[in-house]
Amino acid sequence: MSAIDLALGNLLSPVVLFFALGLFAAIARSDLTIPEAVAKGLAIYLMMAIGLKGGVEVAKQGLTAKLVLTIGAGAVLSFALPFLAYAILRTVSRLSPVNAAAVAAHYGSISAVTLAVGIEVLGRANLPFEGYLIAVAAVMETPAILAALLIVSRSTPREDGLSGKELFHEIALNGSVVVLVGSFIVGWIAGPAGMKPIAPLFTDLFRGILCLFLLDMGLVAGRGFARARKALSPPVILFGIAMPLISAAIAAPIAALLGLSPGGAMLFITLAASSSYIAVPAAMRLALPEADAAIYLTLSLGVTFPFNLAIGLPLYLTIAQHLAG
Amino acid sequence: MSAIDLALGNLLSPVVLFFALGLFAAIARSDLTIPEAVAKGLAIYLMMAIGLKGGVEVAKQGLTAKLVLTIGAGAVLSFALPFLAYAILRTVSRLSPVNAAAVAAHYGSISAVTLAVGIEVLGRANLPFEGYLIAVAAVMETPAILAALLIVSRSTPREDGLSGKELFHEIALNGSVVVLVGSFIVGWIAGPAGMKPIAPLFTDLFRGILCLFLLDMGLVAGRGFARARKALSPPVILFGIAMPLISAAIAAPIAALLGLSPGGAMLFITLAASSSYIAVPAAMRLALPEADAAIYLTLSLGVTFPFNLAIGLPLYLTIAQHLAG
Amino acid sequence: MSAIDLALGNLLSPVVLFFALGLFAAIARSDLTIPEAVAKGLAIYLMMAIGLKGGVEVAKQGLTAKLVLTIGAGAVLSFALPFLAYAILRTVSRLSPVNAAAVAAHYGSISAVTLAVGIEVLGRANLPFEGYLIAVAAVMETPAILAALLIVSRSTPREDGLSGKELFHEIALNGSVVVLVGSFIVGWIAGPAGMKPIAPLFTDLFRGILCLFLLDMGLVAGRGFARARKALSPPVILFGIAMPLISAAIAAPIAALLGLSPGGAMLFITLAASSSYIAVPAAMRLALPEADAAIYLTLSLGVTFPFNLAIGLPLYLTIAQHLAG
Amino acid sequence: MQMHLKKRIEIVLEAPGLRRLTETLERLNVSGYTVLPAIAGNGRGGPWSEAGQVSDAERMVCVICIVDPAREEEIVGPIFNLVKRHIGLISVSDAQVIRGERF
Amino acid sequence: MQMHLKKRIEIVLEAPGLRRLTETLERLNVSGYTVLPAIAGNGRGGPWSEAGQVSDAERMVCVICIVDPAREEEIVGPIFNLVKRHIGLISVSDAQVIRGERF
Amino acid sequence: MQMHLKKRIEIVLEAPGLRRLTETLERLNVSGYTVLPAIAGNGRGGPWSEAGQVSDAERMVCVICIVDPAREEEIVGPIFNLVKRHIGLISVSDAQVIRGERF
Ligand SMILES: Nc1ncnc2c1ncn2[C@@H]1O[C@H](COP(=O)(O)O)[C@@H](O)[C@H]1O
Ligand SMILES: Nc1ncnc2c1ncn2[C@@H]1O[C@H](COP(=O)(O)O)[C@@H](O)[C@H]1O
Ligand SMILES: Nc1ncnc2c1ncn2[C@@H]1O[C@H](COP(=O)(O)O)[C@@H](O)[C@H]1O
Ligand code: NA
Ligand code: NA
Ligand code: NA
Repeated sequence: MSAIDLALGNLLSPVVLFFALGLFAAIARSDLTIPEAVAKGLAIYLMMAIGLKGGVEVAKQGLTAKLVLTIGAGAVLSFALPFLAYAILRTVSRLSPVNAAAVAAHYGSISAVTLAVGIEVLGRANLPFEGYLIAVAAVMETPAILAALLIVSRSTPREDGLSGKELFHEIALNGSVVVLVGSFIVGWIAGPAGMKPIAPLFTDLFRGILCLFLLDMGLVAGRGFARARKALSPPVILFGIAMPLISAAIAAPIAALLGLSPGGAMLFITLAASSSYIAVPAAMRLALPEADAAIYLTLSLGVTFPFNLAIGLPLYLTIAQHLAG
Repeated sequence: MSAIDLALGNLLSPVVLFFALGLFAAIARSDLTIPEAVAKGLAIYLMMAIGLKGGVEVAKQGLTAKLVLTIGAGAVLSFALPFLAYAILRTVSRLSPVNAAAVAAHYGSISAVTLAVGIEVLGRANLPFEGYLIAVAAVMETPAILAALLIVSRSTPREDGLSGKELFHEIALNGSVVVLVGSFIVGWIAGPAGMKPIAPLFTDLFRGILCLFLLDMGLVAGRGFARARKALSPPVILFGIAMPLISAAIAAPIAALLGLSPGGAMLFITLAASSSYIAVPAAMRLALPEADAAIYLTLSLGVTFPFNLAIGLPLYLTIAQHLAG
Repeated sequence: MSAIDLALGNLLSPVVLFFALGLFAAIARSDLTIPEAVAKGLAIYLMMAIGLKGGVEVAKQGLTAKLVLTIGAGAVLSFALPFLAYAILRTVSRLSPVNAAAVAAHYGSISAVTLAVGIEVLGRANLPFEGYLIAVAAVMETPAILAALLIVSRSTPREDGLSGKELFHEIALNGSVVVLVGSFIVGWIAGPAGMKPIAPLFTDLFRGILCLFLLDMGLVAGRGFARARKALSPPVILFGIAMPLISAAIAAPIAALLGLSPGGAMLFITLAASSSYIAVPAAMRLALPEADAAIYLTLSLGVTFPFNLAIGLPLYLTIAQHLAG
Repeated sequence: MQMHLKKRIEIVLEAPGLRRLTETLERLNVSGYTVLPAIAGNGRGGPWSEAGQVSDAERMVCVICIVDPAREEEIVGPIFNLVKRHIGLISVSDAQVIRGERF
Repeated sequence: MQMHLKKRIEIVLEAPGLRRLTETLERLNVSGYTVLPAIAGNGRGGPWSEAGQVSDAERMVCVICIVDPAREEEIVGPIFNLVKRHIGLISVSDAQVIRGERF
Repeated sequence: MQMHLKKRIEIVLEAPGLRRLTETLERLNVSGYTVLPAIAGNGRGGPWSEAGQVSDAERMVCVICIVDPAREEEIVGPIFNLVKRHIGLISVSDAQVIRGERF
């Protein structure tokens, strides 16, 4: 497949089209909504399905040094990227230190949904990947949050009575991290044989449910956008498009160094380039409540996510194929 | 299959039996309930599945003059039937003009769930149908609402400050219309190849989820019935059974003229004979808030829907087979 | 399979592992939650799937004397076990009469989820079972509640104005009983042919959805445990482990007398040994509101359910295989 | 705009008892009520949360009921009798409404 | 702690009318509001319950809105005009808040 | 029926801060509270709605807490300190309860 075929096939896949439908409905102010309980249920399903898939792959392939190295590389990236993102934001935009740090945390962390669509893209292209990249994803969720706290603590002294330990507990045991890591372990223990009877739910339905979920994300992104337009200045919006490209440019050579397969390299780049939308926003409300949620949520879900969906993913796949080719 | 076999097979299908179970549970005042969020999620799933199915069929068959004509015929029917329904109601019942107009709107519009069960009946009888009937369904949702407004505006002057444009926006972008039309377009663009990976969710599970949904509809219909008995006089109840038959009698020759296949003709008649239960009630709360919701909801969901389910659908299929035979 | 292989295979099955994950998340105070609406939707799905399965089996095998005898035996057991449980509790623990009676009702009744996992265990072991055991399960739900009321009425006079008839109505038409019995009848009428088109939802997804549901049960059990530790004295906790074994010891010879197959005997023992967690708690809030919900819920869901899951089920299967072997 | 003084009764009650409460209200000819869901709480019975619950046994609802001050006593009494066996809480406050004749 | 007397407006309204209500509130420059879901109720129109409903036609919401007493009249009037065509109920009570300048 | 005057504290707070609030209430030995979900709202931070949200970051809850008037000051102070960093709102009103000794 050429890069353009790939991009077009991606844009015309039901998953992306349903996101567009949601976006349209929200911007046209339709009263279409997906109930919160259903959206949360779908998100838990997606985390379980991704986690299981990764765990089963690791059960097949076994523990290797490459696995440990890749996880380590992911953790370092997640911790380092927010410093870069913060520096860029403070240079090009007028965001306050706290707002800039909160945004930066989202870009160091990862988006499980972008990962899910990435897996779907690989499925369509018939490319396998190293299962432990799911573990890498789980590990990359939180270091970015710590980095943001570190950044802020250097500029603003903390005043509330909350101990760092308590905060760390709230962040590390965030529900989405627990489900992802937990399902990964379940998949690892159960292995391919244990996975078989539950595959009709967690494998066969995966892409269909992704459509439903992306319809919802389109709705939420569209609504957020309508509302936060004022909060987002052009430099900030530009950042939401440039930052994933910068992260991808940093992650690509690392993926090559690690010797990942094309599929694995594509997911590694995708993780670096994606920005959180479930775990980090909730953590920021606790850790940096002064930061403006409208800014980071809209930027992450309304700018970077659609960019990755439409342009990023096929691009990262093309890069990964060149790296490994 | 003889007509009686057909009717019996229909009555004993799990879909109808689960509706009966819900009806029984509600009338017996069981505390069984399906959470609102789940019911709404199931409804969105059904709209997506129907829309995708129709779009994929059109992708297979291409745009034809018959398609355009059938859509046009559907729109005209949806706009004309409320005038007839209104005249009948005002003659035989004591409903006020506003209540009669609100009821009439429901009978010009369509029921996506009746359509879904109709598709299921065709599936059981192994009959194909023209995919664009889904588009016809989408187009038939709203003209009936405009007809009802026209009817009322002739008798009662509007007094609130709402512009017609604002109202039209609220009605045309009703969530169920957006999902149905949107999924139709997604199915059309994605085509059979794009549909394949999401078929396990949207095709294979369709009938099972219909069972769950009809259990819920039985519960809601039964509860409404217990409560609105007083509101429904015998002539009104009779109208709820006669009107679908009248609409079917009008739609059948049109279907023959259009040259639809037996399956397509059956769905066209079903659309005419079905009455709305999701889109129109919500629109009536906005457009004619003075009308009594207990009357139109119970009539549509508690009288006409079960009638169509048990007797109407096999009848319409028999008619359609004779028309085309 | 040896008994130990069986136990290990059970412990490492995804169903049990997800329960453990939920338990861990709750005890570690993660904010992971499954929305109430989703949990209730999953529970209704499970009841429908179990009921349909049972009904279809009976449709295949027809009505037999053994069926009637087994249902009768189940009803008697459900009514008798609470008296035994009450006597034990009053002897070994310091629970008040009302609390002891409320707990006792749970142990006479059955747990549909334990039954579902039991069916899953049989599926993994490729063992068939008599479909009417689902009907036995439905019949065993309520006699235990009546027994508890009888026990209490002997010690405490009722003072509220509620008629026994009203109470009986609320209990007998409990939603979970209605769905289970209703789906059983639907399955029976529809038969294997009617089941086929809905099997992708109700058969293929069964085990996967059980995983989701058990994740939720682990969360709820873990939270209850954290909270009700104080309410549960060591003798009460011990009762939660001993009582299922006692019930199993009573049920096993009855299963042998009835001439049930190994699979059927295993489920019969499981029903006796399981304790209610959906129907009876709600009934107790109505019938014995003075009883402390924290005690009976935590004991049933936090002690007996995990015990049955991890140790009970493989044990009951081993017993059943020896009985029939 | 002419406002009328009424009493706003707020009842927090465990969900399984709701039907009995609403039947009591109807028997008392109370003109209307509204039920709000509660998602978590704490009391002498310890904390609870609806999250993931399948049974309604531990869930609470919050019933709001606006009544005429003249009828307060006659309504609160029977409600209290019903609620006292269940887990629950009744509070009463003042509220002004517009269409006073309705209550 | 210095508290300021405000008015707490509570509106029970059928869900399809919510958007019109919030647009009215925004037009009136009301500083904020909170919407709570209602799950069941009863009134002259008979009992209703959200259970299993797919359409919002019969659902209610409860909107809470804390406003300055000086603005009560000017806000309650337009809300009443809107609500009176819909199914709904408005009640007003006193409440104390801390950051009084916000309302 | 003997009624006792209490204070009804109503706190609208963003959902991620709920655990901290309830821990504060428990530390203050508040006898009980009830949490209601909010589904939409508007404030200085702009409008929000729970519809379709996966993250709790923008959701609100409404906590109701009935306390003895004597303890009002001592309870509202710490709550305010906690809420002021978060998005939130505290209001206090009078309410009568029956079993007064419980609060
Ligand atoms: N002081 C209070 N303020 C608000 N809600 C309360 C209060 N006390 C109890 N509740 C609610 O009533 C329920 C039952 O209380 P209790 O009977 O004390 O366990 C609690 O779980 C809370 O939801
Ligand atoms: N007295 C009342 N107290 C509380 N809520 C009420 C009252 N009257 C009506 N409602 C609510 O307002 C809705 C519409 O009332 P109505 O217009 O009288 O049918 C009802 O379904 C209730 O949810
Ligand atoms: N005046 C008000 N009345 C009722 N609720 C309010 C009011 N102001 C704010 N809120 C609620 O508190 C949330 C946060 O307010 P704010 O901090 O002003 O953005 C809003 O989204 C509303 O849900
Ligand atoms: Na990233
Ligand atoms: Na029609
Ligand atoms: Na039992």
